[in-house]
Amino acid sequence: MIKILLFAGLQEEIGADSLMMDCTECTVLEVKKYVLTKFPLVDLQQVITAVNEEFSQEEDKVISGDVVAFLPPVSGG
Amino acid sequence: MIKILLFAGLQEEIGADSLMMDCTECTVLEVKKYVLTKFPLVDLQQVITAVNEEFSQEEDKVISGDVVAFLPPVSGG
Amino acid sequence: MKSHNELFSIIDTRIVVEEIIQQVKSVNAGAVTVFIGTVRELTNGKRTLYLEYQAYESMALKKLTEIGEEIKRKWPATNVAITHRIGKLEISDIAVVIAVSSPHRREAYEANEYAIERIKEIVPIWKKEFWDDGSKWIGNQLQTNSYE
Amino acid sequence: MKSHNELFSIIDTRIVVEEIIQQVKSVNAGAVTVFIGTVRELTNGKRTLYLEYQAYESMALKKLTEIGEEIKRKWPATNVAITHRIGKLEISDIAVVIAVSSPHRREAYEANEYAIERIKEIVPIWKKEFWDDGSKWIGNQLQTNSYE
Repeated sequence: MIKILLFAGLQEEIGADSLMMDCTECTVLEVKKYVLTKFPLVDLQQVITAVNEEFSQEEDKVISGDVVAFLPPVSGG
Repeated sequence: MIKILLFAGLQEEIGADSLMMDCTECTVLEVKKYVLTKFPLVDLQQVITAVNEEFSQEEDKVISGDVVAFLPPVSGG
Repeated sequence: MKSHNELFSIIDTRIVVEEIIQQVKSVNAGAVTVFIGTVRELTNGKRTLYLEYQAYESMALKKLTEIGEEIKRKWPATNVAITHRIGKLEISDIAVVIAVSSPHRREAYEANEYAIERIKEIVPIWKKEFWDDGSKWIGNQLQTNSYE
Repeated sequence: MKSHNELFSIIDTRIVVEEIIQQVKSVNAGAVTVFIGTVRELTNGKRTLYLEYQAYESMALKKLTEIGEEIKRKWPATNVAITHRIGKLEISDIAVVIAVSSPHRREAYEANEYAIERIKEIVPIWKKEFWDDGSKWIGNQLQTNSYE
């Protein structure tokens, strides 16, 4: 199982701060596609991802137990 | 009479924080020369002057009652 | 709640500027620069009632710490401390404080400004603005500008 | 002794940073930058025991006020406050605090750095350094460099 974290506007759109995805090994792109399949109205174009708190690329591998965060454009400071 | 204010190293070299000069109208240059006549060992080359709290040039006029300050290079901040 | 990693903190209570300054004090410092980001009332002519900040806390703390390491590499003589507040903030409340000490002032200014730029680039913290006619999560400030 | 002109002060007691920050607070400010000039122990490898600052007080206050006016002309949306301490200062004591608030951070950094540069140019304040083998009035810092 992979844990998907959601933040800010994305969290409100989806109505949850995290999701679970059943996979033992997949790519970040597959995680994104999974979310888009379940929530087709959500726009992930500006969202970047982090795997285990480190920025990641779409081709990066994810294994069971990893935490994938979906990060809308940040606005701290 | 003109009041001459001295600061920092200049004040210590001359041994006074102010001097009086008897003149009804003269120039800043004349005030400088007066001080150099009384204290020939003092170096005024880096000293700039202010008349009544405003930076002044050597040719500026000074009249009785004015305050002429001799300012060594500043080091505030 | 106060999750902190010595010099880098995310807190949900009022930031005390003096505490952050104390964290960078050093007998070798001749200069300390402090940046205080506050909630202002008007943004693009619109009146803000209050803000809400949300963080991906563990990653935000990690990224703040990384910014500190970047600064140490670029300006080795500096000390840096950063605290960001999250939760509900009212007008004039302090959202972030960055303190940098250095023997010389130039580095203290440069490193401080570098820190706020990097925070806006890589630290996962989000701001929601509340007006009397609605609210919105703010994104992409570096491009679309709001508070910089 | 505290001779002050609202936002610009020369004092001979401890500077409280928070007070200077309060002087520039505004609901329109999104950024406050603070510069704190402190007495550092080592300058050019020499150990300072303490410093003494002297001012031509009335003129120094006038020049600080002028610097504030210059900043208002260059960056109209800013608020500025400056306090300089005189008398005897120990290591780590604060000699000067400059606070600038602004809607946007760029101006707050720029105006703050401008203020310290101008102080070192035109404000009649002098520093005497005391070491264990002597003392010296410091001059001309902008050229010969010591604390910048």
